[in-house]
Amino acid sequence: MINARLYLMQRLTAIAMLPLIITHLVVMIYAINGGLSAEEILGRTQGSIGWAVFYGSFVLFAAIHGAIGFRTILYEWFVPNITVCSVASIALLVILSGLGLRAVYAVTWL
Amino acid sequence: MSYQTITTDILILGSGGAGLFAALHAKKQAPDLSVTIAVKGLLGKCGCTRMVQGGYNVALAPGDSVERHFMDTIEGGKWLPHQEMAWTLCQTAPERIRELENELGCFFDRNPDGSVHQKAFAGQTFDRTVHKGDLTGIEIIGRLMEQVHARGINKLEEHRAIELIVSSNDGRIAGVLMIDMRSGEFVLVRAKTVLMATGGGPTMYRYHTPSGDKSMDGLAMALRAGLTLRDMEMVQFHPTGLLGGEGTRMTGTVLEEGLRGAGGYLLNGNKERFMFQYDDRGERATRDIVSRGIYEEMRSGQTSPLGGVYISMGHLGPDMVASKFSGMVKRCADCGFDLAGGLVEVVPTAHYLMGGVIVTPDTRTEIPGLFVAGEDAGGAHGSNRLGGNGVANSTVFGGIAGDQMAEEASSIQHHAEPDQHLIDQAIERNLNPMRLNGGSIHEIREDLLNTMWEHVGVMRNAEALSQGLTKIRALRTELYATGIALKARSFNMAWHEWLNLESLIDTSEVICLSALARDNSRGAHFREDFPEAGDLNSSFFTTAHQSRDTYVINRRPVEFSRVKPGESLLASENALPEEVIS
Amino acid sequence: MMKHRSHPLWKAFLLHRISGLALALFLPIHFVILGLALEGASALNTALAFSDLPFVKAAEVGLILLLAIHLLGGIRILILELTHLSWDQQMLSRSAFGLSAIIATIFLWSAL
Amino acid sequence: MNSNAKTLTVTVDRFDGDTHYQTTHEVPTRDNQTVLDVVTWIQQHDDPTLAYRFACRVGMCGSCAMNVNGEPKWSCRTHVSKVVSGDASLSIAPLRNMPVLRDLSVDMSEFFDKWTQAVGYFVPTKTKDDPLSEITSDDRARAKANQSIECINCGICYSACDVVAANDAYLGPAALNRAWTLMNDERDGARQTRLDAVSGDAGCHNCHSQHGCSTYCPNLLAPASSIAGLKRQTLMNLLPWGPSDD
Ligand SMILES: Cc1cc2nc3c(=O)[nH]c(=O)nc-3n(C[C@H](O)[C@H](O)[C@H](O)COP(=O)(O)OP(=O)(O)OC[C@H]3O[C@@H](n4cnc5c(N)ncnc54)[C@H](O)[C@@H]3O)c2cc1C
Ligand code: HEM
Ligand code: SF4
Ligand code: F3S
Ligand code: FES
Repeated sequence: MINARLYLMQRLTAIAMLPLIITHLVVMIYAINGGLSAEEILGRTQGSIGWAVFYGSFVLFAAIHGAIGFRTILYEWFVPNITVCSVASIALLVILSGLGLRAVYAVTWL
Repeated sequence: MSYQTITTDILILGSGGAGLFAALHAKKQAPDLSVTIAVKGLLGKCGCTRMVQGGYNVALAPGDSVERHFMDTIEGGKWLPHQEMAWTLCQTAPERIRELENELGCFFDRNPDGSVHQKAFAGQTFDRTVHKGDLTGIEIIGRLMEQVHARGINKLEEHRAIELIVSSNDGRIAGVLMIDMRSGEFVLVRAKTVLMATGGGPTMYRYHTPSGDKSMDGLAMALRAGLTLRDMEMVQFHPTGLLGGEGTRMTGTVLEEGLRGAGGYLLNGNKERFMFQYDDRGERATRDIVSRGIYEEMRSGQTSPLGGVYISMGHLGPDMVASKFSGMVKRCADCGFDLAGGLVEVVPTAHYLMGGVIVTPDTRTEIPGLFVAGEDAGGAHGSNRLGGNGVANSTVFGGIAGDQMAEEASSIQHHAEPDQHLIDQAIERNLNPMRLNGGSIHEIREDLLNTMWEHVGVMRNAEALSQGLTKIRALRTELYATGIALKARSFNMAWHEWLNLESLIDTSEVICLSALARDNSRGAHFREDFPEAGDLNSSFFTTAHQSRDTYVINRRPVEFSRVKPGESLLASENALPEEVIS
Repeated sequence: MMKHRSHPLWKAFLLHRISGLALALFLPIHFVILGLALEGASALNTALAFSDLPFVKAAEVGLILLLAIHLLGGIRILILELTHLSWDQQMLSRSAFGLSAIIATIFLWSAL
Repeated sequence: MNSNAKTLTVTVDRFDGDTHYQTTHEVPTRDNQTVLDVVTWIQQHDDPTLAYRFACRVGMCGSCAMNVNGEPKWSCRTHVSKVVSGDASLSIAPLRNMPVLRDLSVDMSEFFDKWTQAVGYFVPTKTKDDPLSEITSDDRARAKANQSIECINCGICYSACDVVAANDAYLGPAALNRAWTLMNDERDGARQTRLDAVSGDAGCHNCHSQHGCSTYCPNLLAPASSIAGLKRQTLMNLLPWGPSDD
């Protein structure tokens, strides 16, 4: 099911996400104080290449990491067929990175 | 009755140290021949080699020598060993240890300087026992087993050998008849050469240490095939078997020798030490003496509640005991006993059978193509086996058998024609309990175990032995009138219990007869009516073979082919020190 | 019958898996909402206003809890697998869970 | 255990080759009684059709493992008083994750096939004509090998692992534990081959550190740690800068 390469990718992306998620969480705690508004979010992020790279890489890491994990769970708990699981996980990868990058584009570019 | 036929080149019965070693050697020698192991349990997961705790005797260290190991073996066996076998054992052991370590992957405990650690074991003049903690057997069989699994050797697991089948033309071995215990079907495995390595196993005593799969099937088959056995009166008792009462399989399992060596006390029912009444060394006397001491105490009624004596370690400090004997303490704790601080009830327990089939030092028997090695073969130990010589014996001779079988099988064109009459007869005999009305074989078994313990046990005399003989014969009659209620043959444990019992009764009778025939006391065999060892120079060993329906016991003189009583192969010393347990 | 699962580390595994799965399934929704910014701040605001509803809030706090659980539990696994530190895994998983609860509480606090 | 109880109610999961069913037995209690003794009593006195397996009786052969109250145990060394609940009942079933042959006897052949697949056997670099390797008693790699060596191939860890249950191909904790032991054996000549064998689709990376293996191993081995060791070592192979595994 999982071989060394997939394993490595899952662990590397997990490690890479650590600082990203922690930063995100801290910022969110800070931001959430007083309620979240679109203007606030966008005001902070729009036009910032830094945030674009930050969230862009997060999206890709999360997509890879999540897709590999999803594939395993699907196989072990639901569909014990490697091809089906791989296709589904690639679909998740595409959806996550597609929607994610679109969101990053939306909040940082306009 | 129909049966299935399987054909192989080399067939091995049993997967202990002897069987597995033979398979590996045979496959290595003749990779193109098919090698098949048939075993009563799962491959490598049954038999006694796995249960070896103490270790493996081998002359490796500077100062030790094959000669010294040999002299200890001869002295320990009270001049009864077959000297060429004992010599082969001692001489080949170093090579086997190197093979186990370098080729098969065993790893034995080391000294700080990187050399292999060798500990002291009872009755030896040199610390020569190689070991892996106190689980040496697991290391040895674990490694052998995984090699066998990896090397394309055929397995017939849960196959019970029931009859050696020879050819009607020339008496050569033609194969072995078995029961596939899972399906209950009969299977004839035809082979060019056969090794019998079913490991003896004196489990016909109330208290015994060997694994539950061993029931002397091999020796019973050998008797029926007309082979001659030797030294059958020589049953070694271990002094400290766990006593857990009736209805538990824990009873009889061994508590290690080292406990007494480390200073453990044996206490009788009054909680008093008693061993100094029997020997100056107290609890540290040799196995046979301690066993007899305990037996005396039990006979005089000074027993613990379950009828044995106590072993007590607490005075050495429970923490020290728990750390030094952690495996043993945990085992006892799992089963509800406090070995480190409390009293544990113990009893002498039948441990090893020195007797077995007469073979040549290259494991050949009177039947061409049939080889015997390990505990099934007699001769190497004489009247007593040194602790640590058991596994050396099975691995040394198993390997030799493998080489011999490969060589012989390679030179044979065609399989011998099995004697159909023998097959039919054997199937009939084994189906007999199925035809009779079901009865309680359990009680027959209990009777046999008690009879052997009471009449043919630690201490013997003519009267008790003759009574024992009568009882054993009566039990055979009873067995043959008692059937198995459960008629389905697949996974029928009751049927196999019946067959076990048949083998045990046959061999019990032989043990009893041989004990009657030895009118002196040597090693494990102690006659209260003949307590002296007798003249060493005219030492004899007993032989037993079946002739029609009776067992014939004879004596043959021991051949002192290498050393005579009073002499030694060791230049500097003539007499060896008394055995001591360290 | 499934008593072999009744030890703390199996539960830690289960929690890690459920949280990871929930995250993987929630993230697309999160991204869709943020993507609404493409249609202008007002659309995003409408969506975010939705998040003022109590049950949505609860769900969000739950999600933060899951994220914290997964993150801290993940750190535990990384320590176990990739380092030689032989820390007590049961202790680690309990602490990870405890800490996650604290983080989620802080979030709840801030969000109120 | 309820000391007043004279009998124990034992439920056994049975399989006769076609159908699965359960039987219930009233077994007399004794002071010294293991789960193996209970099973033996049932077979000898109540139901001769019951099939089970044992050999050594002392925790060395690993033949007697079964599920006791839902947990995999060696039956010969499990005292009844340690597993019986207040209502003096006991449930016994075969090990999981191996095909049941009959009642409590399972087919272990796949378990051992995987052992071989994981190259769980020594590959020599020397012969019997060479002297024994000199390895000091404080050798670090050896100390690590020793930690995982005393395996009795009982299959308990294999039975406790839900990844094995979910993924037929997964080599499982016992075989991987053995592979790790050999990776620490400096005398072995096939370490790269073995590393490849345990890094494939069925290999160590499928383990989710559930720790059922280490929790239930009756010999107190820690296959989970061994598997983590394998994971580190394979990573090292992939990454030149990976964590060192000295
Ligand atoms: C508890 C214990 C501790 C011991 N400690 C030591 C020690 O420290 N040092 C030492 O040197 N020796 C020790 N011994 C003795 C040693 O274990 C034996 O001498 C040796 O292992 C015998 O090896 P074997 O290969 O002949 O037989 P075993 O290892 O007993 O194997 C016999 C095999 O034959 C199979 N078999 C039996 N009947 C049949 C049948 N009808 N058909 C097919 N297969 C069959 C069995 O299932 C088994 O696989 C100990 C013995 C015991 C019981
Ligand atoms: C820094 C943050 C994260 C860390 C440290 C982390 C760590 C890990 C680790 C170590 C695993 C492997 C568990 C195993 O094999 O049993 C894993 C699995 C998984 N992760 Fe993450 N992860 C993080 C973030 C995420 C995110 C954001 C998602 C959502 C997409 C996610 C989804 C998953 C999934 C679905 C699995 C599979 C779970 C399983 O197989 O049981 N993780 N994570
Ligand atoms: S690792 Fe432990 S549980 Fe697994 S097979 Fe070996 S002894 Fe049994
Ligand atoms: S139980 Fe299974 S998941 Fe891993 S830690 Fe043990 S192998
Ligand atoms: S019977 Fe050998 S381990 Fe239980």
